[in-house]
Amino acid sequence: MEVRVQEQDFDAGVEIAAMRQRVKGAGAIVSFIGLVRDQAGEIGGMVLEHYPGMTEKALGIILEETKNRWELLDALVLHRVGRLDAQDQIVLVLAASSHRKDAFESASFIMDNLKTRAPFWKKEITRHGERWVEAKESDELATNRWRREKENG
Amino acid sequence: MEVRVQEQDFDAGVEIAAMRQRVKGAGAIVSFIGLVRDQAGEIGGMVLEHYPGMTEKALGIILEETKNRWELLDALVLHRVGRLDAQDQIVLVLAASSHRKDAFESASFIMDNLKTRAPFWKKEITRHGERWVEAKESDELATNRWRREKENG
Amino acid sequence: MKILYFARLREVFGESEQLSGMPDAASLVAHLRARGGKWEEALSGPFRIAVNQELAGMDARLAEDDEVALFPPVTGG
Amino acid sequence: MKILYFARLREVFGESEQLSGMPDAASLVAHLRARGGKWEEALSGPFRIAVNQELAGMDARLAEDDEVALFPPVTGG
Repeated sequence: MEVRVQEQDFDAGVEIAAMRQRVKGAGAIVSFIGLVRDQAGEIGGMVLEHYPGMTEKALGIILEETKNRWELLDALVLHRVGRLDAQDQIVLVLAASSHRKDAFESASFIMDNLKTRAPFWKKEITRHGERWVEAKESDELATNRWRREKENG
Repeated sequence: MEVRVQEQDFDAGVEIAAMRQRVKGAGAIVSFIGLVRDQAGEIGGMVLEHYPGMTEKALGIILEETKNRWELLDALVLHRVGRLDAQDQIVLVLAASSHRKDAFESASFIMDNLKTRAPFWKKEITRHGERWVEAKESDELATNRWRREKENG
Repeated sequence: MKILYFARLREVFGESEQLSGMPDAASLVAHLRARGGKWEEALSGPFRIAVNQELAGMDARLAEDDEVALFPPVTGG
Repeated sequence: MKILYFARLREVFGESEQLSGMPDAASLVAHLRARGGKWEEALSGPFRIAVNQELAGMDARLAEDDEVALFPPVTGG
Protein backbone atom coordinates (compact mmCIF):
# COMPACT_ATOMS: atom_id res chain seq x y z
CA MET A 1 0.00 0.00 0.00
CA GLU A 2 1.55 3.25 -1.06
CA VAL A 3 0.50 6.90 -1.35
CA ARG A 4 2.53 9.44 -3.29
CA VAL A 5 1.88 13.14 -3.93
CA GLN A 6 4.29 14.70 -6.39
CA GLU A 7 4.69 17.44 -8.98
CA GLN A 8 6.44 15.33 -11.60
CA ASP A 9 4.70 13.13 -14.16
CA PHE A 10 4.45 9.33 -13.74
CA ASP A 11 4.75 6.29 -15.99
CA ALA A 12 1.87 3.87 -15.42
CA GLY A 13 3.84 1.06 -17.08
CA VAL A 14 6.74 1.44 -14.64
CA GLU A 15 4.36 1.46 -11.64
CA ILE A 16 2.45 -1.60 -12.90
CA ALA A 17 5.72 -3.48 -13.50
CA ALA A 18 6.92 -2.60 -9.99
CA MET A 19 3.67 -3.85 -8.49
CA ARG A 20 3.92 -7.11 -10.45
CA GLN A 21 7.40 -7.58 -8.98
CA ARG A 22 6.23 -6.85 -5.43
CA VAL A 23 3.05 -8.89 -5.45
CA LYS A 24 3.39 -12.58 -6.11
CA GLY A 25 0.17 -14.47 -6.76
CA ALA A 26 -1.93 -11.61 -8.13
CA GLY A 27 -4.42 -12.62 -10.81
CA ALA A 28 -5.54 -9.12 -11.73
CA ILE A 29 -4.17 -5.59 -11.70
CA VAL A 30 -6.54 -2.73 -12.45
CA SER A 31 -5.20 0.74 -13.12
CA PHE A 32 -7.01 4.04 -13.36
CA ILE A 33 -5.46 7.12 -14.93
CA GLY A 34 -7.18 10.48 -14.65
CA LEU A 35 -6.26 13.08 -17.26
CA VAL A 36 -6.76 16.83 -17.64
CA ARG A 37 -9.73 16.83 -19.99
CA ASP A 38 -10.05 19.56 -22.55
CA GLN A 39 -13.48 19.19 -24.05
CA ALA A 40 -13.70 22.35 -26.08
CA GLY A 41 -10.03 23.24 -26.52
CA GLU A 42 -10.67 25.86 -23.85
CA ILE A 43 -8.50 24.68 -21.02
CA GLY A 44 -4.92 25.84 -21.26
CA GLY A 45 -3.95 24.13 -18.05
CA MET A 46 -4.68 23.64 -14.41
CA VAL A 47 -3.17 24.25 -11.01
CA LEU A 48 -3.68 21.56 -8.40
CA GLU A 49 -3.49 22.63 -4.76
CA HIS A 50 -3.58 20.26 -1.82
CA TYR A 51 -3.36 20.15 1.99
CA PRO A 52 0.01 18.55 2.75
CA GLY A 53 -0.28 16.08 5.58
CA MET A 54 -4.04 15.69 5.40
CA THR A 55 -3.77 14.44 1.82
CA GLU A 56 -1.57 11.51 2.77
CA LYS A 57 -3.67 10.81 5.86
CA ALA A 58 -6.97 10.85 3.93
CA LEU A 59 -5.64 8.61 1.15
CA GLY A 60 -4.16 6.23 3.74
CA ILE A 61 -7.56 5.92 5.44
CA ILE A 62 -9.26 5.26 2.08
CA LEU A 63 -6.72 2.49 1.31
CA GLU A 64 -7.32 0.92 4.75
CA GLU A 65 -11.07 0.91 4.14
CA THR A 66 -10.50 -0.66 0.73
CA LYS A 67 -8.32 -3.40 2.22
CA ASN A 68 -10.96 -4.16 4.84
CA ARG A 69 -13.67 -4.51 2.25
CA TRP A 70 -12.03 -6.38 -0.64
CA GLU A 71 -9.35 -8.98 -1.10
CA LEU A 72 -6.65 -6.47 -1.96
CA LEU A 73 -3.04 -7.62 -2.32
CA ASP A 74 -1.52 -4.21 -3.04
CA ALA A 75 -2.58 -0.70 -4.01
CA LEU A 76 -1.00 2.56 -5.08
CA VAL A 77 -2.41 6.08 -5.21
CA LEU A 78 -0.20 8.60 -6.96
CA HIS A 79 -1.60 12.12 -7.30
CA ARG A 80 0.11 15.06 -8.94
CA VAL A 81 -0.03 18.65 -7.69
CA GLY A 82 1.11 21.99 -9.11
CA ARG A 83 0.81 23.12 -12.69
CA LEU A 84 -0.60 20.68 -15.27
CA ASP A 85 -1.38 21.13 -18.95
CA ALA A 86 -4.31 19.87 -21.03
CA GLN A 87 -4.14 16.08 -21.47
CA ASP A 88 -1.56 15.69 -18.70
CA GLN A 89 -1.90 12.82 -16.26
CA ILE A 90 -3.35 13.82 -12.87
CA VAL A 91 -3.78 10.64 -10.89
CA LEU A 92 -2.86 6.96 -11.02
CA VAL A 93 -4.59 4.31 -8.93
CA LEU A 94 -3.45 0.67 -9.02
CA ALA A 95 -5.18 -2.24 -7.32
CA ALA A 96 -3.89 -5.83 -7.35
CA SER A 97 -5.99 -8.79 -6.26
CA SER A 98 -6.42 -12.50 -6.85
CA HIS A 99 -9.79 -11.79 -8.42
CA ARG A 100 -10.77 -9.32 -11.12
CA LYS A 101 -13.93 -8.17 -9.38
CA ASP A 102 -11.99 -7.19 -6.25
CA ALA A 103 -9.38 -5.35 -8.33
CA PHE A 104 -12.02 -3.43 -10.32
CA GLU A 105 -14.15 -2.51 -7.31
CA SER A 106 -11.13 -1.54 -5.19
CA ALA A 107 -9.80 0.86 -7.83
CA SER A 108 -13.27 2.31 -8.41
CA PHE A 109 -13.93 2.71 -4.65
CA ILE A 110 -10.56 4.43 -4.16
CA MET A 111 -11.28 6.90 -6.98
CA ASP A 112 -14.83 7.68 -5.83
CA ASN A 113 -13.64 8.34 -2.29
CA LEU A 114 -10.59 10.32 -3.40
CA LYS A 115 -12.96 12.59 -5.32
CA THR A 116 -14.89 13.58 -2.19
CA ARG A 117 -12.54 13.01 0.75
CA ALA A 118 -8.96 13.80 -0.35
CA PRO A 119 -8.07 17.51 -0.05
CA PHE A 120 -7.17 18.45 -3.61
CA TRP A 121 -8.51 21.48 -5.45
CA LYS A 122 -8.34 22.20 -9.16
CA LYS A 123 -8.11 25.65 -10.63
CA GLU A 124 -8.61 25.73 -14.39
CA ILE A 125 -6.72 28.19 -16.55
CA THR A 126 -8.84 29.11 -19.56
CA ARG A 127 -8.63 31.74 -22.26
CA HIS A 128 -11.10 33.75 -20.21
CA GLY A 129 -9.10 33.59 -16.99
CA GLU A 130 -8.78 31.30 -14.01
CA ARG A 131 -11.58 29.55 -12.14
CA TRP A 132 -11.83 27.09 -9.28
CA VAL A 133 -13.50 23.87 -10.39
CA GLU A 134 -16.81 23.30 -8.60
CA ALA A 135 -17.38 20.02 -6.78
CA LYS A 136 -19.89 17.79 -8.54
CA GLU A 137 -22.92 16.35 -6.83
CA SER A 138 -22.44 13.18 -8.91
CA ASP A 139 -19.16 12.59 -7.04
CA GLU A 140 -20.94 12.75 -3.69
CA LEU A 141 -23.54 10.31 -5.00
CA ALA A 142 -20.82 7.94 -6.22
CA THR A 143 -19.21 7.89 -2.79
CA ASN A 144 -22.54 7.41 -1.05
CA ARG A 145 -23.39 4.46 -3.30
CA TRP A 146 -20.55 2.42 -1.72
CA ARG A 147 -21.89 3.24 1.74
CA ARG A 148 -25.36 2.05 0.76
CA GLU A 149 -24.04 -1.11 -0.87
CA LYS A 150 -22.19 -1.95 2.31
CA GLU A 151 -25.24 -1.40 4.49
CA ASN A 152 -27.39 -3.52 2.20
CA GLY A 153 -25.12 -6.45 2.01
CA MET B 1 -11.19 0.01 -31.08
CA GLU B 2 -8.64 -2.70 -31.51
CA VAL B 3 -8.40 -6.45 -30.91
CA ARG B 4 -5.08 -8.29 -30.89
CA VAL B 5 -4.32 -11.97 -30.31
CA GLN B 6 -0.62 -12.74 -30.03
CA GLU B 7 1.94 -15.09 -28.51
CA GLN B 8 4.40 -12.43 -27.40
CA ASP B 9 4.21 -10.47 -24.16
CA PHE B 10 2.90 -6.90 -24.01
CA ASP B 11 3.83 -3.69 -22.19
CA ALA B 12 0.79 -2.05 -20.64
CA GLY B 13 2.63 1.27 -20.35
CA VAL B 14 3.33 1.36 -24.09
CA GLU B 15 -0.29 0.55 -24.92
CA ILE B 16 -1.63 3.17 -22.50
CA ALA B 17 0.75 5.80 -23.92
CA ALA B 18 -0.36 4.94 -27.47
CA MET B 19 -4.01 5.29 -26.48
CA ARG B 20 -3.34 8.68 -24.85
CA GLN B 21 -1.78 9.80 -28.13
CA ARG B 22 -4.71 8.53 -30.21
CA VAL B 23 -7.54 9.78 -28.04
CA LYS B 24 -7.72 13.48 -27.42
CA GLY B 25 -10.14 14.62 -24.76
CA ALA B 26 -10.19 11.48 -22.60
CA GLY B 27 -10.59 12.12 -18.89
CA ALA B 28 -10.05 8.53 -17.78
CA ILE B 29 -8.23 5.43 -18.94
CA VAL B 30 -8.86 2.17 -17.11
CA SER B 31 -6.64 -0.82 -17.72
CA PHE B 32 -7.09 -4.42 -16.67
CA ILE B 33 -4.24 -6.92 -16.69
CA GLY B 34 -4.92 -10.62 -16.11
CA LEU B 35 -2.00 -12.70 -14.87
CA VAL B 36 -1.28 -16.42 -14.58
CA ARG B 37 -2.01 -16.90 -10.90
CA ASP B 38 -0.01 -19.42 -8.96
CA GLN B 39 -1.72 -19.73 -5.63
CA ALA B 40 0.13 -22.68 -4.18
CA GLY B 41 3.33 -22.67 -6.20
CA GLU B 42 1.77 -25.57 -8.08
CA ILE B 43 1.35 -24.15 -11.54
CA GLY B 44 4.43 -24.48 -13.71
CA GLY B 45 2.74 -22.84 -16.63
CA MET B 46 -0.20 -22.81 -18.95
CA VAL B 47 -1.07 -23.34 -22.59
CA LEU B 48 -3.71 -21.05 -24.06
CA GLU B 49 -5.61 -22.35 -27.08
CA HIS B 50 -8.07 -20.30 -29.11
CA TYR B 51 -10.34 -20.46 -32.17
CA PRO B 52 -8.67 -18.18 -34.74
CA GLY B 53 -11.23 -16.10 -36.56
CA MET B 54 -13.99 -16.56 -34.02
CA THR B 55 -11.83 -15.00 -31.30
CA GLU B 56 -11.46 -11.71 -33.17
CA LYS B 57 -15.13 -11.78 -34.18
CA ALA B 58 -16.36 -12.43 -30.64
CA LEU B 59 -14.14 -9.73 -29.13
CA GLY B 60 -15.21 -7.29 -31.87
CA ILE B 61 -18.87 -7.90 -31.01
CA ILE B 62 -18.17 -7.37 -27.29
CA LEU B 63 -16.45 -4.05 -28.06
CA GLU B 64 -19.40 -2.96 -30.21
CA GLU B 65 -21.82 -3.75 -27.39
CA THR B 66 -19.62 -1.81 -24.97
CA LYS B 67 -19.55 1.20 -27.26
CA ASN B 68 -23.33 1.12 -27.58
CA ARG B 69 -23.79 1.07 -23.84
CA TRP B 70 -21.20 3.49 -22.49
CA GLU B 71 -19.52 6.68 -23.60
CA LEU B 72 -16.39 4.91 -24.85
CA LEU B 73 -13.74 6.88 -26.75
CA ASP B 74 -11.37 3.99 -27.42
CA ALA B 75 -10.76 0.42 -26.30
CA LEU B 76 -8.16 -2.29 -26.73
CA VAL B 77 -8.32 -6.01 -26.04
CA LEU B 78 -4.99 -7.80 -26.27
CA HIS B 79 -5.01 -11.51 -25.43
CA ARG B 80 -2.05 -13.84 -25.47
CA VAL B 81 -2.12 -17.46 -26.66
CA GLY B 82 0.39 -20.31 -26.55
CA ARG B 83 2.69 -21.19 -23.69
CA LEU B 84 2.69 -18.94 -20.60
CA ASP B 85 4.53 -19.27 -17.30
CA ALA B 86 3.38 -18.51 -13.74
CA GLN B 87 2.91 -14.75 -13.20
CA ASP B 88 3.00 -14.04 -16.93
CA GLN B 89 0.55 -11.54 -18.35
CA ILE B 90 -2.43 -13.11 -20.15
CA VAL B 91 -4.72 -10.28 -21.16
CA LEU B 92 -4.80 -6.50 -21.33
CA VAL B 93 -8.01 -4.48 -21.63
CA LEU B 94 -7.94 -0.70 -21.98
CA ALA B 95 -10.96 1.59 -21.97
CA ALA B 96 -10.81 5.37 -22.46
CA SER B 97 -13.73 7.67 -21.74
CA SER B 98 -14.54 11.22 -20.71
CA HIS B 99 -15.89 9.89 -17.43
CA ARG B 100 -14.35 7.51 -14.93
CA LYS B 101 -17.55 5.52 -14.38
CA ASP B 102 -17.83 4.75 -18.09
CA ALA B 103 -14.17 3.73 -18.29
CA PHE B 104 -14.45 1.43 -15.24
CA GLU B 105 -17.69 -0.17 -16.32
CA SER B 106 -16.56 -0.61 -19.93
CA ALA B 107 -13.38 -2.43 -18.92
CA SER B 108 -15.25 -4.57 -16.42
CA PHE B 109 -17.99 -5.42 -18.94
CA ILE B 110 -15.42 -6.37 -21.59
CA MET B 111 -13.60 -8.70 -19.18
CA ASP B 112 -16.78 -10.36 -17.89
CA ASN B 113 -17.98 -11.01 -21.43
CA LEU B 114 -14.57 -12.13 -22.64
CA LYS B 115 -14.60 -14.73 -19.86
CA THR B 116 -17.77 -16.39 -21.14
CA ARG B 117 -17.99 -15.54 -24.85
CA ALA B 118 -14.46 -15.40 -26.32
CA PRO B 119 -13.14 -18.81 -27.43
CA PHE B 120 -10.02 -19.22 -25.31
CA TRP B 121 -9.17 -22.32 -23.31
CA LYS B 122 -6.53 -22.69 -20.61
CA LYS B 123 -4.66 -25.87 -19.88
CA GLU B 124 -2.64 -25.75 -16.68
CA ILE B 125 0.66 -27.53 -16.41
CA THR B 126 1.20 -28.66 -12.82
CA ARG B 127 3.64 -30.96 -11.09
CA HIS B 128 0.98 -33.65 -11.29
CA GLY B 129 0.41 -33.29 -15.03
CA GLU B 130 -1.76 -31.24 -17.33
CA ARG B 131 -5.41 -30.33 -16.87
CA TRP B 132 -7.94 -28.21 -18.72
CA VAL B 133 -9.22 -25.38 -16.56
CA GLU B 134 -12.95 -25.74 -15.80
CA ALA B 135 -15.27 -22.84 -16.59
CA LYS B 136 -16.52 -21.11 -13.44
CA GLU B 137 -20.18 -20.55 -12.72
CA SER B 138 -19.23 -17.20 -11.16
CA ASP B 139 -18.10 -16.02 -14.62
CA GLU B 140 -21.51 -16.86 -16.11
CA LEU B 141 -23.17 -14.99 -13.26
CA ALA B 142 -20.92 -11.95 -13.82
CA THR B 143 -21.91 -11.82 -17.49
CA ASN B 144 -25.59 -12.24 -16.68
CA ARG B 145 -25.46 -9.41 -14.16
CA TRP B 146 -24.83 -6.91 -17.01
CA ARG B 147 -27.81 -8.31 -18.90
CA ARG B 148 -30.04 -7.86 -15.86
CA GLU B 149 -28.76 -4.36 -15.17
CA LYS B 150 -29.58 -3.40 -18.73
CA GLU B 151 -33.09 -4.80 -18.51
CA ASN B 152 -33.73 -3.05 -15.19
CA GLY B 153 -32.29 0.27 -16.17
CA MET C 1 -20.09 -28.83 -43.52
CA LYS C 2 -16.84 -28.49 -41.66
CA ILE C 3 -16.88 -29.49 -38.00
CA LEU C 4 -14.10 -28.11 -35.78
CA TYR C 5 -13.17 -29.24 -32.28
CA PHE C 6 -11.21 -27.31 -29.67
CA ALA C 7 -9.47 -27.87 -26.33
CA ARG C 8 -10.55 -31.07 -24.56
CA LEU C 9 -12.83 -32.05 -27.45
CA ARG C 10 -10.00 -31.57 -29.97
CA GLU C 11 -7.78 -33.91 -27.94
CA VAL C 12 -10.48 -36.59 -28.05
CA PHE C 13 -11.99 -36.08 -31.54
CA GLY C 14 -9.16 -34.54 -33.57
CA GLU C 15 -9.06 -31.08 -35.10
CA SER C 16 -11.83 -31.28 -37.68
CA GLU C 17 -13.93 -33.42 -39.99
CA GLN C 18 -16.37 -33.02 -42.89
CA LEU C 19 -19.99 -34.07 -42.43
CA SER C 20 -23.15 -33.50 -44.43
CA GLY C 21 -26.91 -33.82 -44.13
CA MET C 22 -27.27 -32.32 -40.66
CA PRO C 23 -30.29 -29.99 -40.65
CA ASP C 24 -29.57 -28.46 -37.26
CA ALA C 25 -27.12 -28.46 -34.33
CA ALA C 26 -29.19 -30.95 -32.33
CA SER C 27 -29.05 -33.51 -35.21
CA LEU C 28 -25.31 -33.06 -35.48
CA VAL C 29 -24.80 -33.66 -31.77
CA ALA C 30 -27.12 -36.70 -31.83
CA HIS C 31 -25.13 -38.07 -34.78
CA LEU C 32 -21.81 -37.63 -32.95
CA ARG C 33 -23.15 -39.14 -29.71
CA ALA C 34 -24.48 -42.14 -31.64
CA ARG C 35 -20.90 -43.04 -32.47
CA GLY C 36 -20.67 -44.21 -28.85
CA GLY C 37 -17.50 -44.67 -26.81
CA LYS C 38 -15.33 -41.57 -26.47
CA TRP C 39 -17.88 -39.56 -28.50
CA GLU C 40 -20.76 -40.27 -26.18
CA GLU C 41 -18.56 -39.74 -23.16
CA ALA C 42 -16.97 -36.43 -24.23
CA LEU C 43 -20.36 -34.98 -25.21
CA SER C 44 -22.01 -35.94 -21.92
CA GLY C 45 -20.32 -33.00 -20.15
CA PRO C 46 -21.02 -29.31 -20.83
CA PHE C 47 -20.04 -28.00 -24.27
CA ARG C 48 -20.78 -25.09 -26.58
CA ILE C 49 -21.60 -24.85 -30.28
CA ALA C 50 -20.60 -22.07 -32.67
CA VAL C 51 -22.03 -21.76 -36.18
CA ASN C 52 -19.94 -19.63 -38.52
CA GLN C 53 -17.91 -18.42 -35.54
CA GLU C 54 -20.85 -17.25 -33.46
CA LEU C 55 -22.21 -19.00 -30.39
CA ALA C 56 -25.45 -20.83 -31.23
CA GLY C 57 -28.12 -22.92 -29.53
CA MET C 58 -29.05 -26.56 -30.24
CA ASP C 59 -31.91 -25.32 -32.44
CA ALA C 60 -29.52 -23.52 -34.84
CA ARG C 61 -30.24 -24.44 -38.51
CA LEU C 62 -27.21 -25.70 -40.46
CA ALA C 63 -26.34 -25.33 -44.16
CA GLU C 64 -23.81 -27.43 -46.10
CA ASP C 65 -21.21 -24.66 -46.28
CA ASP C 66 -21.42 -23.77 -42.59
CA GLU C 67 -18.45 -23.91 -40.26
CA VAL C 68 -19.59 -25.57 -37.06
CA ALA C 69 -17.42 -25.77 -33.94
CA LEU C 70 -17.85 -27.78 -30.74
CA PHE C 71 -15.83 -26.87 -27.67
CA PRO C 72 -15.92 -26.78 -23.86
CA PRO C 73 -17.13 -23.67 -22.02
CA VAL C 74 -14.46 -21.02 -22.54
CA THR C 75 -11.85 -20.19 -19.90
CA GLY C 76 -9.75 -17.30 -21.22
CA GLY C 77 -8.86 -13.97 -19.70
CA MET D 1 -5.40 27.02 17.59
CA LYS D 2 -4.07 27.25 14.06
CA ILE D 3 -6.63 27.90 11.35
CA LEU D 4 -5.65 27.01 7.76
CA TYR D 5 -7.41 28.03 4.57
CA PHE D 6 -7.17 26.39 1.15
CA ALA D 7 -8.09 27.04 -2.46
CA ARG D 8 -10.74 29.74 -2.92
CA LEU D 9 -10.85 30.42 0.84
CA ARG D 10 -7.05 30.81 0.96
CA GLU D 11 -7.22 33.41 -1.81
CA VAL D 12 -9.77 35.40 0.20
CA PHE D 13 -8.58 34.85 3.79
CA GLY D 14 -4.85 34.17 3.46
CA GLU D 15 -3.01 30.98 4.31
CA SER D 16 -3.49 30.76 8.07
CA GLU D 17 -4.07 32.57 11.36
CA GLN D 18 -3.98 31.87 15.10
CA LEU D 19 -7.20 32.01 17.11
CA SER D 20 -8.15 30.93 20.61
CA GLY D 21 -11.21 30.34 22.75
CA MET D 22 -13.33 28.53 20.16
CA PRO D 23 -15.04 25.59 21.88
CA ASP D 24 -16.29 23.96 18.68
CA ALA D 25 -16.31 24.28 14.87
CA ALA D 26 -19.67 26.06 14.84
CA SER D 27 -18.34 28.80 17.17
CA LEU D 28 -15.28 29.24 14.99
CA VAL D 29 -17.39 29.61 11.84
CA ALA D 30 -19.76 32.05 13.61
CA HIS D 31 -16.74 34.07 14.75
CA LEU D 32 -15.34 34.25 11.21
CA ARG D 33 -18.72 35.14 9.67
CA ALA D 34 -19.17 37.91 12.24
CA ARG D 35 -16.21 39.67 10.68
CA GLY D 36 -18.60 40.51 7.83
CA GLY D 37 -17.62 41.52 4.29
CA LYS D 38 -15.50 38.98 2.40
CA TRP D 39 -15.67 36.61 5.43
CA GLU D 40 -19.41 36.46 5.50
CA GLU D 41 -19.56 36.21 1.75
CA ALA D 42 -16.96 33.45 1.32
CA LEU D 43 -18.52 31.34 4.09
CA SER D 44 -22.04 31.62 2.67
CA GLY D 45 -21.21 29.00 -0.01
CA PRO D 46 -20.47 25.33 0.66
CA PHE D 47 -17.27 24.60 2.59
CA ARG D 48 -15.70 21.79 4.62
CA ILE D 49 -13.92 21.69 7.97
CA ALA D 50 -11.06 19.42 8.97
CA VAL D 51 -9.83 19.09 12.55
CA ASN D 52 -6.32 17.71 12.90
CA GLN D 53 -6.40 16.73 9.22
CA GLU D 54 -9.63 14.74 9.36
CA LEU D 55 -12.98 15.88 7.98
CA ALA D 56 -15.26 16.97 10.81
CA GLY D 57 -18.79 18.28 11.36
CA MET D 58 -19.88 21.64 12.78
CA ASP D 59 -20.32 19.98 16.19
CA ALA D 60 -16.61 18.98 16.38
CA ARG D 61 -15.05 20.02 19.73
CA LEU D 62 -11.89 22.09 19.44
CA ALA D 63 -8.82 22.25 21.73
CA GLU D 64 -6.22 25.02 21.82
CA ASP D 65 -3.53 22.93 20.09
CA ASP D 66 -5.80 21.70 17.29
CA GLU D 67 -5.08 22.33 13.63
CA VAL D 68 -8.34 23.38 12.00
CA ALA D 69 -8.74 23.84 8.25
CA LEU D 70 -11.53 25.41 6.21
CA PHE D 71 -11.75 24.74 2.49
CA PRO D 72 -14.19 24.31 -0.41
CA PRO D 73 -15.55 20.86 -1.32
CA VAL D 74 -12.63 18.93 -2.82
CA THR D 75 -12.15 18.50 -6.57
CA GLY D 76 -9.11 16.28 -7.12
CA GLY D 77 -8.66 13.12 -9.14
